[in-house]
Amino acid sequence: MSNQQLMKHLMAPDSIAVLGASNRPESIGGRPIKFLKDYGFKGAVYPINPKYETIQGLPCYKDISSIPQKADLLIIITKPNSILQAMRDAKARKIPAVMIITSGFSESGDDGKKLEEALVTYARDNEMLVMGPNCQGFVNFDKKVTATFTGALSRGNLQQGNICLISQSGAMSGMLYAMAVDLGIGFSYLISGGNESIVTTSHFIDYAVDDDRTDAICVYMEGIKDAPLLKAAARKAVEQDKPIVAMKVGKSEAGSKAASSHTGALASSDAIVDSFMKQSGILRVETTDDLFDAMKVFSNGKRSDGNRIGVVSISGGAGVVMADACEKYQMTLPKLSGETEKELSANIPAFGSPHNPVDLTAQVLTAYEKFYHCIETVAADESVDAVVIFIGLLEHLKDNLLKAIEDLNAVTQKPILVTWLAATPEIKSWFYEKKIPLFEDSDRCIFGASLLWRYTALKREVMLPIERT
Amino acid sequence: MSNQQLMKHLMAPDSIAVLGASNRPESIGGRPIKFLKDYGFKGAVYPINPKYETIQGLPCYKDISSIPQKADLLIIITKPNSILQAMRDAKARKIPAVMIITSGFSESGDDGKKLEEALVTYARDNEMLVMGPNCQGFVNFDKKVTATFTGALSRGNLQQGNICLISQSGAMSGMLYAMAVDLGIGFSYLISGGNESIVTTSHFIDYAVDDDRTDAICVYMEGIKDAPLLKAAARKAVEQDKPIVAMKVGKSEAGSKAASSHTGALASSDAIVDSFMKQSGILRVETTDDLFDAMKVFSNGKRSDGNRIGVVSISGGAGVVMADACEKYQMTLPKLSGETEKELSANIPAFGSPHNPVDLTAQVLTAYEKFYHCIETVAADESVDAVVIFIGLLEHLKDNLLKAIEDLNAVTQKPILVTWLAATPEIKSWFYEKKIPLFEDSDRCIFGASLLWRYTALKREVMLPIERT
Amino acid sequence: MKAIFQENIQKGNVILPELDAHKVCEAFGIDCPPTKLVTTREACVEAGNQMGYPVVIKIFSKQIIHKSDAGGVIVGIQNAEALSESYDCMMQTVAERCPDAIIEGVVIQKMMSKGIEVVVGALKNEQFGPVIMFGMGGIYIEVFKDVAFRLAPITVDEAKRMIEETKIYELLKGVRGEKASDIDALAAMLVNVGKLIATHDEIREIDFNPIICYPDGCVAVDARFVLNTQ
Amino acid sequence: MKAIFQENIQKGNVILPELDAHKVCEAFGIDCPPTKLVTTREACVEAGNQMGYPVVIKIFSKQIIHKSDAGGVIVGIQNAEALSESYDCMMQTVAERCPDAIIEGVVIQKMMSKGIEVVVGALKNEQFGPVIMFGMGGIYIEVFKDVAFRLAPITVDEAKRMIEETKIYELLKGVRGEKASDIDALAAMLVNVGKLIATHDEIREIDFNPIICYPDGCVAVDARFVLNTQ
Ligand SMILES: CC(C)(COP(=O)(O)OP(=O)(O)OC[C@H]1O[C@@H](n2cnc3c(N)ncnc32)[C@H](O)[C@@H]1OP(=O)(O)O)[C@@H](O)C(=O)NCCC(=O)NCCS
Ligand SMILES: CC(C)(COP(=O)(O)OP(=O)(O)OC[C@H]1O[C@@H](n2cnc3c(N)ncnc32)[C@H](O)[C@@H]1OP(=O)(O)O)[C@@H](O)C(=O)NCCC(=O)NCCS
Ligand SMILES: [Ca+2]
Ligand SMILES: [Ca+2]
Repeated sequence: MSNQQLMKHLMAPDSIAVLGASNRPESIGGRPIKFLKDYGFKGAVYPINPKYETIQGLPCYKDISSIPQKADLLIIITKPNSILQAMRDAKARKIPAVMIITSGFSESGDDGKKLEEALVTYARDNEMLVMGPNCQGFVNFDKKVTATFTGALSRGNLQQGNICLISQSGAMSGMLYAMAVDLGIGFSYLISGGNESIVTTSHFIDYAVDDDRTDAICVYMEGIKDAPLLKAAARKAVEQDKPIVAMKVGKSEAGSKAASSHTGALASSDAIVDSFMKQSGILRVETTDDLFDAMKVFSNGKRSDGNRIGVVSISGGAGVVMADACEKYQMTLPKLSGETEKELSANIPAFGSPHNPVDLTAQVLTAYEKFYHCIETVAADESVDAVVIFIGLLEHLKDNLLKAIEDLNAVTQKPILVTWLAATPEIKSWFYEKKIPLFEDSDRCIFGASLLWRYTALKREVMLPIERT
Repeated sequence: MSNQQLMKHLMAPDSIAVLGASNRPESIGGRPIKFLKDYGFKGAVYPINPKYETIQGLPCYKDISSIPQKADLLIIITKPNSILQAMRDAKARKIPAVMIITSGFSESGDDGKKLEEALVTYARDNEMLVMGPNCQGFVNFDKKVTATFTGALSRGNLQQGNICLISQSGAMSGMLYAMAVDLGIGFSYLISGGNESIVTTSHFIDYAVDDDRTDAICVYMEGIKDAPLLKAAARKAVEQDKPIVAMKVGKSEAGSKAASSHTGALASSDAIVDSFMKQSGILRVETTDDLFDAMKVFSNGKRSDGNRIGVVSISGGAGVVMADACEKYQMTLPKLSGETEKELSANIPAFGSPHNPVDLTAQVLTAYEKFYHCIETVAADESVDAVVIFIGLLEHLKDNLLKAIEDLNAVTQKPILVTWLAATPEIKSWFYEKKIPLFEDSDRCIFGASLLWRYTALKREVMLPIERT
Repeated sequence: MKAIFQENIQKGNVILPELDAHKVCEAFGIDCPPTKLVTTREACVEAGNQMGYPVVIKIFSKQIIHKSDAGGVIVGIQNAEALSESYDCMMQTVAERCPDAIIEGVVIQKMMSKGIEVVVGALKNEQFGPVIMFGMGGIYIEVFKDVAFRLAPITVDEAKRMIEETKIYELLKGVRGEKASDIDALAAMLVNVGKLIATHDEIREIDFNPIICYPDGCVAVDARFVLNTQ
Repeated sequence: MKAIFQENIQKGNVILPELDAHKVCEAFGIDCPPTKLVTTREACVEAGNQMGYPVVIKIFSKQIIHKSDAGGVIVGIQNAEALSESYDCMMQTVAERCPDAIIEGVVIQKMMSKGIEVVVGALKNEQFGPVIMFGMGGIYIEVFKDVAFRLAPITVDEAKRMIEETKIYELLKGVRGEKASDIDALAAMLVNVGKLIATHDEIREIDFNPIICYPDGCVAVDARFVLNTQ
């Protein structure tokens, strides 16, 4: 069986058994059952717990051997010392994939480490796929597989989309998901693999690259366990034009003190991971805000061909801020062509400006045609790789403005990014739905545009034929 | 009359005349009247317009000489060529302060420049205070003086508080205000002075420093018109411990090309403004997000004595992110004292950590007493200057958590900053109300803490006795 | 002091000549390498013996712009004997190559040993008045922009903060067990340059590039004053 | 190639001796200053004439650790005559100061002129394997951390991107009308260092500090190989 097929048992199971399932829907053992029911998982769910006849309305089984049919995935939520026996029972029942939520393994002292080693040995010997232990679990949004106990799902929404979010920190995974949901981002998978004793983040990334519903992969990364596999997966991602964006934490960790050379003293492990990412085609970002911005721009399939931004603004003041941000993020505000400026001049009052950053003045915004014509003219200029539109307040003009932005987005290949200061919830929802990246700070908007360009540049570098060596 | 008393006519008028008032409440001439009525300005309002008998229900006057009583402030919203006559009429009517919204002056060509010069000469000769021209106006939140046409006030809220927000860009002023309102920030004044032909941003800052309702002054700055006055006002602000925070744009503007020395080539005007701010005790920030963070931390009167942060987190993962952020913003995570660590150890499960950043584990959060005891222990440690609490999701535990945070905030002098990822609207509102700074990104939270410390450091530097020269 | 500037402005000099610049520095407590104008071989050797070796000698003549091409610069002179020979040799070569030049003498200057190079500058800004700059030395400054500015005059505390604001400060503190540079002396120099620019309308810009910092003092090797000539 | 490393590891050498380091560099297309071990005055002068002046000579003896103290280093030798004298002088001084040392010869090396100094390094990382580094030279590197890393081996394109990632690149491109450095040569050197570290388990770390960059090539003035001796 190929890795991808094997991984399907884990990541897209048709039937799920839950060992240590609980009748209390708010407990760790109760939540996966609750979520599977609430969000409408279509396959079979087999709660296993000797204490109950039924669990949350489902028939409950006293042990793994008693479940009526083969399960693709066994979720384990019982004490650490019960795990090995559970693995044996799973093996006997021909369950190919196991996910262990339980903590108390290599993350907690020597005994735990031994237990994890025994677990790994057993799984390797018996060719069983193991996710965890000590993991938060995952969600497959299309199949409504909610194999997780994250509190983020208690909020009552499963926001489907094209981003696969992987977090090496269990706690962060739910929080990032919940925040992204508020920003209108939708997901294909939400994954947190815990100790990664067998299945690592590299495996998840590799799986997501091949997943049809995933268009971009965002990772909260603490460390890399399987560099060669990750490198191969990243290469494949580049070829398929699926951005992998990693927020790698631990920048501040000191380099090796025992270095016997200059180079050694400067080569912190973070610097080396950084090079690895660069050479693999993984886009690195620094903060959670950065990661959300990446989700925004890569939810939309458009790509940028260069770093030249055409800014169209409703206010002259915003132009300076944009220029500052461009310098900060190594983007440029190119001079527009003579024809473009002429065309704009004909449509903008004298106290506006037809030079990039273009100042339309509030006057131009009252009519759809004029506004559309101006932004379309800038987007059509050959010296522009991406268009940034700056608006603030003006909710009373939103019908015109939104229609023009939507129409332009449909006719141009170039990315359109919008900064709308103090946008109302209604305006925000509109942008979320249309997958047009919306920002509430011009600095962040230019940063978002810079991610698009950095990705294109990175992709080109990684794709360069090897012969040039 | 002192400058401050004069400024009171402008900034805290008891009666307001509006020349060019309009019956259309959504027009530039109609909005100030509408806002004054809607938000409940207690003083007299005199709309002036020969076209109407009444305006928006108020008796309307045909010219300035006809208003029944002396007005403190005349707002002018009529064509540029009518301004000089209006000034003469105002003078005749003994109106001490005039605010001119009209554009078409020095910002737009030579004719406008001449008009503005004539205006300034007349005002100077006749000792009249002029705000504008080409200005958005201002709001005095306590007196409900809404001398502005900003669309931000059309949203139906006047959020009073202790921040004076001044924006040299008219458009930005309303947008910043509206965004800050959504972040729970309240204001004493919102000011945008347009061309600053007579009353400059320096005057407004000077006025706000002396204003009892203002605890911090935040400025969106494009350039400085009256450096000596600003320097003096800033000095006074430092002495009164009122932070002035400026987002000065134009960082990317190139230095003078014609420089005949090395120094000249490197000394961009931005670099020089930067030194001016440093030496005056004005805290400079870069982005609008930075400015909002400043409003958050300075709405709360607490000050930081140093750069050492004690972090208490519900998750180990967040600690690394905090460490990264501390390095970025020149803050530190000090080692806690032996007693503190011992006390924490006694209250935290073994898989947590009593070392800074402290990892409480989710377990500790379920009981008010335990959680309170832990955060109180960290806050009491002498090596800690500010406490950062990291939480995510967990809205079901909010009653315990919020009560503990509130209680700690009441007993400690040290600033408490909270990062709560994916906080619900209800939780956010709670923090807004308590004026405890809340962040949705740990990086921003550490940045907020760094602002507190940078302000203290700046203050100390500016206050140093001059004798040490 | 004023006289030096006025005189040069009257002569139409945009740049203050080296010896005048040294006089200004001396009056403001800014150390320069020991420098002397001599007119005889004997005086030259005596000056060399007094300031200590190695020394540099440079021809002093208004007519000679490109001193090196004329054979008018000799560096790295290690002792009195070599100095004496170098003096004669220079006089001869210069006379051959520039027979029409009026030789006013020879400038002898102590060669400074290695240290950490920094830059101190000053100028007048239209809006804010006198400004001083501190930064890393050498060709790197334009790339790394490791500089700090302040409006002048400044206090010693402010000067120290200026220095601390730069990355070169790490080096001045001494890395890898090297001795720290004399930061007090450097701060004092910044204070003095601040006074100088703040009290003299005649000066438009100042570049001290480089200043060499040692554990016991710092020396302005090249002092360039741009005058307000209009 | 392997033999050089094996031999030194057997001898327990942690650092590869200079002449061996030069051999390794030569084999991998990394330019070092012309260097030769000579045992007679005549051979020394011949070598000097061949490589061109100025040159440096250094005593070559296992027993002499502190060469300078023993009078075993003379720099800045400008011509054949001075070289001949210096050779004799060194032999005499060293013999006086270290009478028991076995003198195996004298290493003569061309003195490199000024250029832009950069650093190239390499090491083995436990997790990722061979890694190379490029950065600015001199004492500044530790303060400015102006460095770029890559996992080795790398292509020429990657090497150029590494260089472009640093700020020192601005200087290499030439500022203020100065000639650009030979970035092709520098990139080729990075590629070669990458090959070297990637194909030799015997090497633990490499420091080329500094490498001097010229408009026509770049030269590794100091090549330090740390060996895997365990
Ligand atoms: C796995 C874990 C949740 C179990 O905790 P617990 O509630 O103390 O353990 P219990 O023994 O009560 O077992 C839980 C449930 O499984 C049932 N159970 C216990 N042993 C069982 C067995 N052998 N077969 C079936 N069910 C079993 C229990 O009856 C209980 O159900 P209930 O809550 O309805 O009574 C806990 O050990 C743990 O690891 N917690 C941390 C999880 C975590 O944070 N993971 C990493 C996230 S990033
Ligand atoms: C001031 C300004 C708004 C006037 O614009 P306008 O509407 O074209 O001018 P109008 O001549 O119609 O005058 C406006 C109102 O004043 C009235 N008016 C005109 N002249 C008047 C006079 N001498 N006395 C009293 N009222 C007068 C008009 O009747 C009109 O009222 P209405 O709208 O109810 O009919 C316009 O010139 C302007 O400057 N706009 C830009 C403002 C701006 O952006 N400021 C800077 C913000 S940062
Ligand atoms: Ca797809
Ligand atoms: Ca107050």
